Amino acid sequence: MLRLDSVSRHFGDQHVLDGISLTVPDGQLLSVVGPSGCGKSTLLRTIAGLLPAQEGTITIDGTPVHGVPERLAVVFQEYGRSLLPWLTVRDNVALPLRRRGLGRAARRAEAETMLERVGLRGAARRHPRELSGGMQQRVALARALVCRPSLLLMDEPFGSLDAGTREDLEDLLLELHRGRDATIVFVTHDIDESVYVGDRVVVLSPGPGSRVVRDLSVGLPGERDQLTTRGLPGFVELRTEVGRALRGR
Amino acid sequence: MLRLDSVSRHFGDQHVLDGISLTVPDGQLLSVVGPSGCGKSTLLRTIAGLLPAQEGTITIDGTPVHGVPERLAVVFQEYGRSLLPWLTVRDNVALPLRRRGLGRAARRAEAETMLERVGLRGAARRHPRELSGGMQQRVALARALVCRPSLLLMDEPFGSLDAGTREDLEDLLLELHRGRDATIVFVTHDIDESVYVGDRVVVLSPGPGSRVVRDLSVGLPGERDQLTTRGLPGFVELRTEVGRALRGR
Amino acid sequence: DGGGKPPSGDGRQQLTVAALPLTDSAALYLARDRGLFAKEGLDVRVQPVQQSIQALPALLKGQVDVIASANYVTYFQAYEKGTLDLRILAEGVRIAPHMMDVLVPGDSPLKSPADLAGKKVAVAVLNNIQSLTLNAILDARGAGRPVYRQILFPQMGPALDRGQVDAVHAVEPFETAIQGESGARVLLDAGSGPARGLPASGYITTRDFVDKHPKAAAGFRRAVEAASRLAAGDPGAVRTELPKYAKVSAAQAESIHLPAYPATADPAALRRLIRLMRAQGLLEKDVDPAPLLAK
Amino acid sequence: MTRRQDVLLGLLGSAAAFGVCEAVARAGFVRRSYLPPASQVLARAVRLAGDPAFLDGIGVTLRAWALGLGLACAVAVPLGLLLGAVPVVEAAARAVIEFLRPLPSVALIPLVSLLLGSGTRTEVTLIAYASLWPVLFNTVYGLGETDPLAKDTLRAFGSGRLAVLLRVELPATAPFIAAGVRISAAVALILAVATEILSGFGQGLGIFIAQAETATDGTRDVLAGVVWAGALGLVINGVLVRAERRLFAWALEPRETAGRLRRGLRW
Amino acid sequence: MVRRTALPLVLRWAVLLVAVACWEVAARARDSVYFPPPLRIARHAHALWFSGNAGHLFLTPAAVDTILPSLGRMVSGFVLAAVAGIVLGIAVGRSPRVYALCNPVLQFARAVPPPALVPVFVVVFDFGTPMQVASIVFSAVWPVLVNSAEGARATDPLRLQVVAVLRLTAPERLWFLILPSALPRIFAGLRLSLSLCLILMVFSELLPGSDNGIGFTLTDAQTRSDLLTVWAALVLLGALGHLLNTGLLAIEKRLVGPTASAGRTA
Ligand SMILES: Nc1ncnc2c1ncn2[C@@H]1O[C@H](COP(=O)(O)OP(=O)(O)OP(=O)(O)O)[C@@H](O)[C@H]1O
Ligand SMILES: Nc1ncnc2c1ncn2[C@@H]1O[C@H](COP(=O)(O)OP(=O)(O)OP(=O)(O)O)[C@@H](O)[C@H]1O
Ligand SMILES: [Mg+2]
Ligand SMILES: [Mg+2]
Repeated sequence: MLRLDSVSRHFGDQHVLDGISLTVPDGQLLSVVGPSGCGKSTLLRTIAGLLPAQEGTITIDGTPVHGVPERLAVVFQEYGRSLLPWLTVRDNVALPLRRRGLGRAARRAEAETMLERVGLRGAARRHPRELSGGMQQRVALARALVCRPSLLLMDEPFGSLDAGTREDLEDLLLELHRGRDATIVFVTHDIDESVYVGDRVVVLSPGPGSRVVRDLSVGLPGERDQLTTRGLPGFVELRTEVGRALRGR
Repeated sequence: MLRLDSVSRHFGDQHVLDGISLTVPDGQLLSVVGPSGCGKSTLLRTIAGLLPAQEGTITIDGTPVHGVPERLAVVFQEYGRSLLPWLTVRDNVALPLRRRGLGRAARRAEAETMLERVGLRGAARRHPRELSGGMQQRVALARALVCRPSLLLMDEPFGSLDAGTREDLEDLLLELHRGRDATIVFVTHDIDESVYVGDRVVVLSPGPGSRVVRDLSVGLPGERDQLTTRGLPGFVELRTEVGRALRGR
Repeated sequence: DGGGKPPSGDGRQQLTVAALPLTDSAALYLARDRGLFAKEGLDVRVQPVQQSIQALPALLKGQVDVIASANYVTYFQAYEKGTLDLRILAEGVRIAPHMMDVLVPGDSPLKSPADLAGKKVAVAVLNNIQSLTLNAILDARGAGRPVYRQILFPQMGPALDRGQVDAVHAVEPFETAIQGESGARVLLDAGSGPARGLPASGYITTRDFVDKHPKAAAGFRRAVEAASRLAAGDPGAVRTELPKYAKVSAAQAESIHLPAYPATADPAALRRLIRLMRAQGLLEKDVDPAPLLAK
Repeated sequence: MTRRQDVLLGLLGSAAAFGVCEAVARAGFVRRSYLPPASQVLARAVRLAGDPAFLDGIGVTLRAWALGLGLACAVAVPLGLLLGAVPVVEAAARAVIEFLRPLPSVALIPLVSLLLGSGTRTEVTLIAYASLWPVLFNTVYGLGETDPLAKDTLRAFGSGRLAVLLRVELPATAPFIAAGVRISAAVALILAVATEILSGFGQGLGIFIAQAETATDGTRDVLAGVVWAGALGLVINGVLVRAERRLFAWALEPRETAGRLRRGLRW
Repeated sequence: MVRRTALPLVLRWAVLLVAVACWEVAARARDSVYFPPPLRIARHAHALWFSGNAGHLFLTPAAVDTILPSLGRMVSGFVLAAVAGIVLGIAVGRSPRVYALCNPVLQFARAVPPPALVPVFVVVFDFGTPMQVASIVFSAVWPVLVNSAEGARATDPLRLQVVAVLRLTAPERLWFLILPSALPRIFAGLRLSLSLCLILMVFSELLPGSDNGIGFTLTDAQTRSDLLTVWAALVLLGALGHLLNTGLLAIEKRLVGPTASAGRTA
C-alpha cells in the first residue's frame, strides 16, 4: 500500500504541491489528471524518491520511504532523454533486468519479447536516436514493463503515440496489470484514457499549490475493451465528471 | 503554394517515405496523421530543408527549395530539447524576432505577449528546465508563432498538454491562422484534433515505405468552436473516416 | 647500473663516468682509448651528458660513479649548500689563453675591453665560471663590468648576429665556429690575466665512493693524471681524439684552442678559484679544498 | 566532404606550411645554418629513419610515453570519477590538487631525479604527473555535464550510486575523457622529449636533440628531431581519433539526419 | 563542481593543513637538504619576497622584480592562448574544410616540444618578453583548442536544426548556440591551459636572454644548489596557480551558471 500524507513541495518560493494525501491500495491503477504545470511530474518524482518531499511523508506498506523504493519502475515524460544513447534499444530495455540477476542472453531475450509486445520487433538493435518519437516512447515503456515492478509510475506514457498504437498499448498495460498485481500511478492528460485504464481517477487543481480536487472510483468491469467499454453509459458519465473537475466546475 | 513531387527518403536500407506527392495551397492548414514511426517527422524535416529529399522535389511557389526556406517556423516533436537551456523562456521566444530587425525591448515585449497567449505569463524569466513538459511545449509553440511564418510546420505540438489547455491552444492556432494566411502542416496523432483544426487531412500508411493513403477535405465551417463543431454530424463522419483510413480499413 | 662495485667478467672493476663531450674531457677519453684505465684494473663506461649539473642526481643515486669535466663553480656551491659530499679525484682542465673569448660583431663599436661596461654580454650560465673570470679580468684592468644574459652556446651566434646582445662569451669549439660564420672578432681573451691557469673543471665523486672504493679511486686518479700528462705533452693526441667523441670536425679540431691539462691536483690553484668566488658572492663560506682532494 | 577531399585539403595545408618555412629560410633574413630551409630538415629527418641508433632512441622515448600515459590514465580516470561523484572527497582533495597541479614538471626534474635517479623511472613519473591533469579534469567536467534525467532513470530502476556511475556517468563522460586522453597524449609526448632534453641523460629522441644542440651547427639536426616529434604526434593523434570514432559512434551526429547541417568533426 | 557551503571550505583547508603538517613532521624526521620542512621554506620565502614594507604591500624589491614580470608574461600568454584557442577551436570544430586544412599542421605543431624550438625562437623572436610570451602561447593554446573543437562538435544536432530553421546568421548561431553549449568544455580547457601557462612560464624563463622572473629564480637557484630557494619558488608557483585558478572558477561560475548541464543530451 502506497500512502502519501500531506506531501508538499516547492521550488524556491513557488509552491507546487500543497498537502497531497492519497492512499493507493496494492494492485490499484490510479490515474492522475491535472492541468499542464500543476505538478503531476513533480508528484511522481517525489513518490519515486528522486525529489525529497519537503513536507509530509510517503510510506509503502507502512514503512516511510527514503530514497528510491525497491522494485520501482518509472516511465518519464521526457522519454527521449531517459534512454541511454550509447546502448542499443535492446540493451536499454535489458538494463533494469540486471538487478534480477539474469544472464546476458536471458536479459536480451526477455527484452526482445517485451519489445515485440510494444510493436518494436525490428528495432531491437538500433540506437535510440534512429527511432521516431513514438518508438522511443515505446522503448521507455518496454523498459519499465520488463522488470515487473511492484510500483510503476508512468508520466504520460502514451503521449506521442497515434490512436491505434495507443489503444493497443493501453490494453497491453491492462493485461499485464491484471496478470500481476503492481500498484500503478498513471499520469495522463487524456480524460478518456484516465477513465479507461484507471481503477480510480484523481484530479489535481491547477498550480500554484496543487491539491486533490476530485477522487473518483471507476466502477467499470475489470475486463475492458476499447469499443464496448468506451460506449458504456458509466464511462461517459465518468469522463464528463473528470472533465468538469478539470475545468474547475 | 507548397508542392511535393514524389518525395522519397530512406535511412540506410530502411525505406521511410515512398513517393509522397502533395500540393498545399497558400493559407491551407493541412493535418497529417499516421501510425507511430511511419515518417511524419521525417516528412516535416524534409519540407523544412533539414533533411535532403533523396528523390523527388519540393517547390514553394514554383521554385524548388534547397536548404531552409524563408519565413519558416517549426515546432519540433522533441520540444524540450529544441529550447536553448541557457536562455530564459522569454529570450528563447524572442530569438526568431532578430531576423525581423526589432530592437531588444520590442522583441521582449512581443515575446511576452505571445507567452501570455499560450498561458505562460508568469514564466517569462524562468529557464526551460524549471518548466513542466507541457509548459516547455507551449514555449516552443510560442517561439514558432511569434515570428509570423508564412510556412509553419508543427510536429505534435499539443502532445503534452491537458485537454483544456489543448483546446485553448487549438483555438489560438485557428484564430492566428484566420488572421494571417500562413500555410500550416500540422502533424498529430489525435484524430479529432486533425479534423478540428485542419482544412484538409492527409493519412499516411504505416512504414516502411509510407505513402498517402487518404486525402480528405474538411468541409466544416471556417468559424469553429470546440463544443458545436465537434458535435456536427460532418465532424463525426470525418473522424470516423480518418480513423478507418488509419487502421487500414 | 650501480657500477663501481661488481667486477666485470674479466675481473676488472666497472666504473660509469658521466662526461661532457667537450675538450674538458679529453684526458678521460685518452685514458680509456690508450688502455690507461685497463692498466689500473678499471673498466670505464662513459655516459655522455649535456651539462655537468645534470649528472648530479645520477651521482647521488649511484647510477654514475664519477663525473668528468665537472664545473668547479657549480660543484663547490653544491658542496657548500650540503647537497653533495664532494671529493675531487683529479683535476680536469685549467683555463688557457683563448680557450674562451669575448666576441663582438665585426662592425661593432666596441673597441676595447673597457667599452664592455654596462653592455650586454651573453654567457651560457649566469653567475658561473664565465662571468666570474670576466669580472676578474675587467676588475684587474679597472674597467666596468657588463650585464650578463643567459644564452646557450649554440644560440650565441644567431643572437650576436641579430644584435640581441653586444658581445658573447664563448668557449671552444663554438668560439671558432662563431668567428668563422659571422665574422665576429675577438675583443678580449677571456683566458688571460687573472683567469689564466684557474682550474675550470675536475673529476669528482662522492665521499661515500672514495671511502668504499679507495683502490678504484686511486687507480682512476693515476690513469687520468697520466692521460693529462700525455695531453699536455702532445696536443696532437687531443686533436685526434676530439672528433671521436665530440661534435667537432677534424678540421675544427686542428685549429681550436685547447685548455691546459694539469698533471696533478693543486690545492693552491683551487684556493685561488675559491677566493674569487667568495669575492664575487658565489660562495658564502670559505671552503678548504685540501681535504676534498682524494688521496 | 569525402575522404579524398579531406586528405587533399590536409596535404594542401601541410604544403602551405612547408612552403612558408622554406621561403622564410631562403629569404636570407638569417644565416642558413641558423635556420636551415624546411627541405634540408626534411631530408635529414628522412635519412634518420635509416639510422638504427636513432630508431632505438625513438623506441625508448615511445616506451616512456606509453608507460607514462598509461599510468596517468590508470590513476586519473578512477580518481576523476571519485572526485566527480563524491562531493566530500572533491571538497577535501580540491585544495591539495589545485596546489599540486600548477607545479611545473620542468622544475620538478631535478627534485624527482634526486628521488628516483636519472632515467626511465624519472621520465615516466614526470610524464604521468603532467598528463594526469587533462584526463582528470575532463573526467570531472564530463561528469558534471551528464544529463541528470539519465541518472534519474537509473536511480529509479533501483541502481545504486556505483551502478549509476558505471552505467550512465562513465559512458556519458567517455567521449570527454577520450578528448582528455588525446590532449594528454600530446602532453606526454612533449614531456617525454622535453624531459630528455632537459635532463640530458640517457637515450631517446630528446637526447638526440640535446646532443645536436651542443654541436656548433646542430640546428638542422635539432629540427629534424622536431620533425620526428611532430610526426609521432600526428600519427598518435590519428590513431586515437580513429579509435574514438569507432567507440563513440553513438555520440556522433547520424550522418544522414544531419544532412547539410553536418559540421561535426573531431579532433 | 562542489556546492559552496561552509563545510567543504573548512574541509578543504583542513585537509591541506594536515597534508602540510605531515610533510613538516616527515621532513624534520629525515632532515635532508633536498626536502626541507615547509616551515623553513615558508620563512625563506617570507624573507625573500614578503618582508618588504607596508607601502609596497609587504613585497620586497626582489619580489617586485621576480613575481610581477612573471605574472605579466603568464597572464598575457594565457589571454592570447585562450582567445586563439577558442576562435580556432570553434572554427575547426564546426567547419569540416577548416578542419581538413589545418588538422595535419596543427597536430604536428601540437607534438613539438618547446625546448627543441629554442634555436627557432632565437632566430624568429626578440629576446625577453616576446620570445617568452610566444613560447607560452605556443604550448598553452592546445587544450583550449581541442576542448573548444570538441565542445563545438558536440552541439546537439536538434538544436542546430532549430537555429537553422530560425535562420539565425552565422554569428548569432555562434553566440546563441555553439558557444554556450561548448562553454563547459571550453572552461575545462582553459583550466588546463592555465596550469600549462605556469609550467611554460618557468620554461620560458630558461630561454636565452631571460634575466628575471620566478622561473629564472628557480633555475638559477638550481644551478647554485640553493634548494631552499627552489622549494620556495615551487611553493610560490603552487600558491599563484591556486589563486589564478580560483579566479578562473569564479568567472566560469558567472558565465556558465546553473544552466550548465540542464537538458543536455549526449
Ligand atoms: N536518423 C535516423 N536514422 C535512422 N533511421 C531513422 C532516423 N530518423 C528516423 N528514422 C526512422 O524513420 C522512420 C520514421 O521516423 P519518423 O520520426 O519520421 O516517424 P514519425 O512518423 O514521426 O513517428 P512518431 O509519430 O512516432 O513520431 C522510423 O522508422 C525511424 O526509425
Ligand atoms: N527544477 C525546477 N525548478 C523550478 N521549478 C520547477 C522545476 N521543476 C518543475 N518546476 C515547476 O513546478 C511546476 C510543476 O511542474 P510539473 O513538471 O510537475 O508539472 P506537470 O503537472 O507535470 O505539467 P505537464 O503536464 O505540463 O507536464 C511547474 O510550474 C514548473 O514550472
Ligand atoms: Mg509533467
Ligand atoms: Mg515524429
